[in-house]
Amino acid sequence: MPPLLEIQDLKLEFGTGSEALRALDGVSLVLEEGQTLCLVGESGCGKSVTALSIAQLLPTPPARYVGGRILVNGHNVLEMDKGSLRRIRGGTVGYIFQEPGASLNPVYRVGEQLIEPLRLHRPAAATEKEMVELLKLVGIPEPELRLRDYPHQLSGGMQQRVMIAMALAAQPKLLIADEPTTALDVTIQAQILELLRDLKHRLGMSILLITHNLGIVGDIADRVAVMYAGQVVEEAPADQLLRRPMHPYTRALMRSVPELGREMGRLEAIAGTVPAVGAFPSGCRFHPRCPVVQPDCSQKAPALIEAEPACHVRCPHWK
Amino acid sequence: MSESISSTNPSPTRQPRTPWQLFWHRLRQRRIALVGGVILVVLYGTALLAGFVAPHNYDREDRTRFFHPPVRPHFEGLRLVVPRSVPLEIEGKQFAYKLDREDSMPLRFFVTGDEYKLIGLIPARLHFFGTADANYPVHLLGTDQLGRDVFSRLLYGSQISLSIGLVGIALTFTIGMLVGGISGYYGGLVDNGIMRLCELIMSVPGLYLILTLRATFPPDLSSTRVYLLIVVILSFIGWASMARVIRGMTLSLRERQYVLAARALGQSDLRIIIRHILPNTFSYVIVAATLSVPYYILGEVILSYLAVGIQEPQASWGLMLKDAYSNYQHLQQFPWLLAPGAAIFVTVLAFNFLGDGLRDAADTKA
Amino acid sequence: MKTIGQIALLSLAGILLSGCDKGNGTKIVDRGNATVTEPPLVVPCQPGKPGGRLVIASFGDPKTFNPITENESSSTDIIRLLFMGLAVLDTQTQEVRPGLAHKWNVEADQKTWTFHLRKGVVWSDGKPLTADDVVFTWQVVYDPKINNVTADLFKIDGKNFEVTKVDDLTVKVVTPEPYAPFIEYFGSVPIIPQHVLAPKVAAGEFESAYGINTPPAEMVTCGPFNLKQFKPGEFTLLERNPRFFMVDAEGQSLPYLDTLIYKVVPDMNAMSLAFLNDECDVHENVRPDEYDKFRGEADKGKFKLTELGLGLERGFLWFNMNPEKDKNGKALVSPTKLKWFTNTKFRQAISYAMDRPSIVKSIYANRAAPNYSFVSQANSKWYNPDTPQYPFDLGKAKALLKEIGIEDRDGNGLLEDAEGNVIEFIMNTNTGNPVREKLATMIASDLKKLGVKLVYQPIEFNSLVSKINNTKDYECILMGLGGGGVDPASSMNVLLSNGFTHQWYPRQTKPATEWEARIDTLMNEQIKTLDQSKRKKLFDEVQHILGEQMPMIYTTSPKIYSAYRGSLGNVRPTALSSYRVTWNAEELFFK
Amino acid sequence: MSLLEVKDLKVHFPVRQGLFSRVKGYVRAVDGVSFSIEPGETLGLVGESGCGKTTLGRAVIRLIEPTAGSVVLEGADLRKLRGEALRQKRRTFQMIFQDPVSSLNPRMTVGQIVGEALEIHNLAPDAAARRERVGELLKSVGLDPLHAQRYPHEFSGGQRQRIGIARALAVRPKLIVCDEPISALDVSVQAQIINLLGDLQQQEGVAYLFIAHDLAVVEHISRRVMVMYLGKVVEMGESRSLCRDPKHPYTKALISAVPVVDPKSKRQRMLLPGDVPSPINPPSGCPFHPRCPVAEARCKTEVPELREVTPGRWAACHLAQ
Amino acid sequence: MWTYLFQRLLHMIPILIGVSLLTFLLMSLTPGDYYSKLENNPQITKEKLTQLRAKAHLDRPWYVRYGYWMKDALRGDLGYSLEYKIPVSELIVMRLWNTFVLALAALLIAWLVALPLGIWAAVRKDSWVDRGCAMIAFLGLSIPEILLGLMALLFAYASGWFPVSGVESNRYIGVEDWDAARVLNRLHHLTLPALVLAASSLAGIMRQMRSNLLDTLRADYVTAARARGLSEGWVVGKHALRNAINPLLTIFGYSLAGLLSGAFIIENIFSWPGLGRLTLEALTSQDYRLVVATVVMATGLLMVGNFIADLLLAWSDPRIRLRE
Repeated sequence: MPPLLEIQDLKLEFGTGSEALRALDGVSLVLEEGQTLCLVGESGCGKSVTALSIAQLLPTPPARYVGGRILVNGHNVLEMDKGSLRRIRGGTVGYIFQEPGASLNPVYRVGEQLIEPLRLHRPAAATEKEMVELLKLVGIPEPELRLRDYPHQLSGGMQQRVMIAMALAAQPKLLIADEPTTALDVTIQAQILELLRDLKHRLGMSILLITHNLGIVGDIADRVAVMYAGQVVEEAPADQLLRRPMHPYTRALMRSVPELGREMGRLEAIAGTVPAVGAFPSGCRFHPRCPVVQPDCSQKAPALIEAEPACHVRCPHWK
Repeated sequence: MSESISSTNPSPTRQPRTPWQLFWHRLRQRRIALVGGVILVVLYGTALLAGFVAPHNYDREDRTRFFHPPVRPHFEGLRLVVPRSVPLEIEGKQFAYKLDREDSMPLRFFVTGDEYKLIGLIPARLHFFGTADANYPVHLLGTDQLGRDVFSRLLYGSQISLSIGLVGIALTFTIGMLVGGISGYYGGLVDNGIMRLCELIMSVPGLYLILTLRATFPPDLSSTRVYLLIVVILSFIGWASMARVIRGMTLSLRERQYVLAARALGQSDLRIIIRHILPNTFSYVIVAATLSVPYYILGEVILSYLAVGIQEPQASWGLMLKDAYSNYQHLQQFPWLLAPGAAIFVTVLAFNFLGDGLRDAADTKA
Repeated sequence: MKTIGQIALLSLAGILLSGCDKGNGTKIVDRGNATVTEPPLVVPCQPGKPGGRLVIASFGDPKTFNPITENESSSTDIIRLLFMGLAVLDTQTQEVRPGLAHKWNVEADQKTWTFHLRKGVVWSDGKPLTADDVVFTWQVVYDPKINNVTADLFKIDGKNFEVTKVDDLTVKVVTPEPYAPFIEYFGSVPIIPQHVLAPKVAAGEFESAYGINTPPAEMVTCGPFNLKQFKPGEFTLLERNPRFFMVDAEGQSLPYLDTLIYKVVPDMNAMSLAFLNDECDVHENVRPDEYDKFRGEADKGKFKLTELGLGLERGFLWFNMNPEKDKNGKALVSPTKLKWFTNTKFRQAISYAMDRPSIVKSIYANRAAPNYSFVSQANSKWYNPDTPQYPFDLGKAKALLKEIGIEDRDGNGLLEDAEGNVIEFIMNTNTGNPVREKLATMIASDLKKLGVKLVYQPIEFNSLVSKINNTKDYECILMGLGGGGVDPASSMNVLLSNGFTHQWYPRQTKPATEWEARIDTLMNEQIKTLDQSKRKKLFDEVQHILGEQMPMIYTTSPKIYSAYRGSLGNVRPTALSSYRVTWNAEELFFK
Repeated sequence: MSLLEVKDLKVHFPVRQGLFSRVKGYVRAVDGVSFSIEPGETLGLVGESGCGKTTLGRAVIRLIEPTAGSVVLEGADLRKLRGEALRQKRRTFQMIFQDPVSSLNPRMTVGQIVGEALEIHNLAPDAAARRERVGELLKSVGLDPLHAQRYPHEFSGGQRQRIGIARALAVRPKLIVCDEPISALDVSVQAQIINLLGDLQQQEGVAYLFIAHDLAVVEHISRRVMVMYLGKVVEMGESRSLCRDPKHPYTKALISAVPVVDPKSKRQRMLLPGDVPSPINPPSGCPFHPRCPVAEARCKTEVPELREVTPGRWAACHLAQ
Repeated sequence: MWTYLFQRLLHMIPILIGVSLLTFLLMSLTPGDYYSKLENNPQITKEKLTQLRAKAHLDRPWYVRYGYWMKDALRGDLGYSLEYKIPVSELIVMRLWNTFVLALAALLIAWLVALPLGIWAAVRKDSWVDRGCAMIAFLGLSIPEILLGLMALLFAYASGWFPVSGVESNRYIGVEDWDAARVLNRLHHLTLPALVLAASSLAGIMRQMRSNLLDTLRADYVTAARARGLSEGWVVGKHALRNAINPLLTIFGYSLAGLLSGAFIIENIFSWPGLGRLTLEALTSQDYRLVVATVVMATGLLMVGNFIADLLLAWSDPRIRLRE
């Protein structure tokens, strides 16, 4: 049986010709059923683009898939017709986004929006009762009343819960959460993360969670993929990666973030700036900022190697 | 600070240096906007040199050639020639001319003719083109009811029609930006007062305001004063909406952190408005200005229709057009009288093309 | 705006009502409820077919239906059809015929007139029309509290005519002096119903009576048509007055038309096109420059287009010759310029310098004629063909100017007078009249050739009027005159030196020049003479003096064309009225 | 003497409602906050969005008019200063902003941005001196002096934040209010700025009021921390001890909500129910009581005072000990 | 929300007062007055004129005159027209309907054409459809209305397809009865003027619609809707369009009023008996009560238009509707 999601060597460009900017350059990921995979990286590293690609949500043009495959349940999304694609969207794969306020259409009531995926993917369940159930599932108090609310009448946390409910409406196998808590306060973030963890257990679905916060990874992930400049630089089980990061970038990142209740003295900052899309350095893309850079790093682009069982790293010097 | 020093190189810039350059770069990719721009450069250029480009003066009447049809120059060998036009007296036909390709005369360049003032200053007699024989003038776009060369009047008229928009927006935007900036920046009572005033001016239907305003000015005005008056009247109506938009932008700009920073530094209010707020409305302002010039050009047409615009024998496109549509039969018999309409059309189109391109170029979202 | 030019500034137009022949012993056929009067008024027109609807386009709305207080053309359009006078003028023949009165006579003193009303004439509400109504009408006209333009025409040296009732059907009128155009003028004043309007006069509300908001049922009239409905900005709907008393030779009562509609079409182009598009039946004023189009369509048989010769309209300009000073003691006209303007030769030179043939060709497409005379050639009854002519002649103009010391002294192309002042002046006209603006432009360039700098300055109509009448601080004005009256009496105010509208120097206490004194004498003489040929002789001399002195320099007079549906019968078009086709609306019918 | 002494500071925004825009109530954005900052010290200020921390920061340097209370800086009450005197005084306190994009005027070069302060306060005798000083400043924040001619958009977020810091430093202030200076930056760059701020504090002896929502960062950078909830300070104390042993239930929740990298330390979470209430109608009594896991009856009615629970530790909770 | 709308209504009062005051001021600056044209009339004595002026308060300074006017206006009496000698309000009411019909028709045409075209252009951004629509829009913008009007008139005549004058055919003049044929006849008369009037506003609306829709198509909730598996048509039709329309509603209010006041040229050319023409006549003859009343009227309509726009916006956007 194929994995729930497999991305193979995905290459994606924005624009055409000489102006084309390569945003993803050979991204490969595997997500098994029932797992939580965290995709970690900074702005511009390609993590959101990867997430959106899974259900073909990037407008093409300007986006252009240059190579690779995205297999959902073994079927390549990139070659699907519109109908199958729409069954994937919202059906097999549910999405939640960073800004719950912006992701809900401001002019429709919660109920009006919540019923859409139900009608589409589970017409039999397109009832108010089912909607109430869904809202209950995501921990919204007084769900009957909330169905009649407009999005702006809800708090950010509640909005995100509604988004989750909507994503769950079609009982997807995979929930893709693109920075679901970045716009929320810490206490609310904790609530949402708790909810996701809980839902995963109850519904047995897989989660692809995109974040830049390593703390969240520790909180929720089974596996982690770290992205930098359009590539996956390290991919490993969460415990292993957090305890013993192999890629210099992952290591530096972990050391540069202060942690609560831990005396860190002076932070070990990573020098330089995050490269912009289209301005990725040659060779190893991290080499200009790498604290352990070797002479050959600037020339040869390293491949993703299996350093340890189930642990991949894109650095020949990981040891 | 070891790690800081190594980070000093700005990221390799793919972007041009200034926002303007970025803007220009994006504008250059829009061919239709550039076409508009080039047309406008040509139009304004000829307007500036109207006296030189026009073969005749705007008020020169040819009493033998009323409603003369346009003539088309053609090549005879290597020489550019135009048919010699001879007025005919035919019973029952009022304005008949003999235009024979066989009987032609050379079109000369850089000939001497009517005296004019170049750019309104330097007296000159040199014209870009004309015929050697003053008895057989060349009327590229024909003549009007008084035997005046339509092409020449079109050029002289463009001086008024084209500049009205520029002067108008210069006035509107200066007032609008200052007032809007002050209103938005200070907020509160000042804002309230100014906005009520703007609403008041915007509430009065423009046309009525134009007519009432025009009526309040002394009736016997020289042509230049009438011109200025038109601009002032049109601007008087225009500044309010401009001020409102600028105010709206200022309201958001004043919350920008660099404005807060300037205030934290103790910068004076007026300087904050002028230095930090207004320049950041420029890209909007330039687009809006480009797109609002046509309203002045069309406004002049309406004023002429209402007989409160430029007066004969001066020429403006609106006035010339009024001539054309004051008699539907002339329109049918002498279609070249519609030349100013075509000129307005082209100009407005060019401004819209350019403005649209500017807007797209300024819109970073696109 | 376009009607501005038509509001005849100087017009003292009497209301020209139409009527037909004197009654004689024709056999009367009573058709239905027609009013039969004693004696009947039988119209010698071709007997027509009753029924039909006539649609006429007009620029504006009537502002009132009150025949006494109305003072502008859109109202006259309607009122002329609603009311009727004691006598009627056949506009085409200029013949006065009986109207409400079947006969009248003047006594030997030439001042006492007796009118005999027809018996049996009724108002539209069925009440009889009697001498009381006539007397009431004149009380209203002369009522100092009631503002109307009519009264002054019927005053001689400030004295009113005496109008008294002799019996129910007889009215006596005594004028202070013999009054030449008495019967045309007096007879044409519409008679108003005493039984309706007397209470209004008593209440001081006469001026607002018969306003446009009057319910049509309350409009009691005596003319050929009744008001049916008025919708401002849209139309005025008139319907046949069944009680109207005129009959044709076959005894059919007039008017033939069932309804007559005045439809508002405020745009000149639209008005022409509406006619061409069959939306109106009459286009009374086909402009010379749209003639071609109409000719073409008329030749296809779509309608009839007639040429009526030269019209009464004349364009002219005049110089301000007023030597007075304004309130602040400043001369109205600078003395230097006044010296030029008051010089006959100067004015003659200007007249010579005007290239009228070019004007005729360019502005009127050759459908006009140069004009040099105070009276239009169309007014053949009064026109004096021997008035001096000023054909275009720059040489003559220059020579005349040289005689009075004006020549180009410094060779710059501009003329200077003996003191070295450059000859330049400002000419004002009203804005919004394209023809006049063109005319002004042409005159300016003509004078430029002469070496005279004319600055042309169009100003808004009301301001222009205020300049002419109040401030009087202008130099030269270009105006046009609409139809106006045909009779010299209508020009009294213009020609008498103490006249209000003696534009070049109004309200003179004593004639400023000999020739003006002479005109005063001649005009006063002709108005007190009832002998037509004598009047003509007197008026001929006036025309000659005016032609020589050129206080008003005439430009051109356009030819008149009218178009109307071919199916319209009894059309007797004339240039002598602005109602070229419809002046005899009651006789018109659809074949 | 403290550098900054804030006493009972209140910032209330009127809420206008109804037909005649009558004031129907107030948003108590900052409701009676008192604290002090010593020269060269960093005071951290944490709280969730809407708790009033940004308003407090701005009110302290009078970018917002406080409604009541006093702000005494170096002995001068800022609230009493007007016009020119205030403008002069502004030299002593500066601000660093959150958003590196909007905090720099895109139409001005870096040189102009940094030099503007020098111009306003006449800190450089001539253009050359100004250029030189701008160069120094840029160098001190880790930028190349040659960058003075460039425009903000040519720089990355971290570099822009450095420019913002250089601008603030130009007038040699005694106090800098840092309003979430790193929250908009990439994770890998945040540390650079934190380090830079620390370095500059040591060199220049400047004091910071460091506003952030990230407790870990605040703990790292500041000596003392102040926790705000609904316009009020709920807890204040030495940062390390506060983080290790929070006295106020809200602080406890806040700390427990911070996700921890180490997957081993899966602590017991303390999840707060519900959302932050609206500051227009704050709950009666202790504003935290509706969400408080340990709330008692009196919490609903009695407003807890901020009291010194243990030496150097202040908390506004009836139950804190 | 309702208090907000009521507040908006209250706001109109000072504006209306301001507009009337401004009109009075401007009218007073105009040389001459309604009776100036009678001054040349020898029959009318100075005393009579003085008396007439006194009756119309024209002998008093403008602010006093304004006071009189205001006093009457507050009682709902806008006074008599000097020209027509009937109450100004009657005159206006008679004309208002026609102008309203014309404006509404033009509005409908403009919106019914512009919106689909704008949507089409946005959905097919940068295609030939988009460019074609842009061309049409610019065409509409670039031809002076007057010229377009005259062309339409000539077209009507040349083709014989449309009448050139009035609101209905002559045969209906004076007829009270209404039937389907008469309604059709009116619509027939309405077509050309409404088309011409619509031409210029069409362009703006179309461009606006296009750019609004392009904006909303970039919004997160559109991506989110797509992520739910909704079809593209549904996403555009239900989610993007509904939001893109909001800014247009403000324009709708303005354009309603703009058409009302801007129609006078068309009214003149097509002999359409509307309010604009009345105002123009009043201005020319300086019939000040009529001028003030029409200007105040037009201003009122403008504000009502905006108010309607607010209502529509509130109806369409719950964020506004549900604001306190």
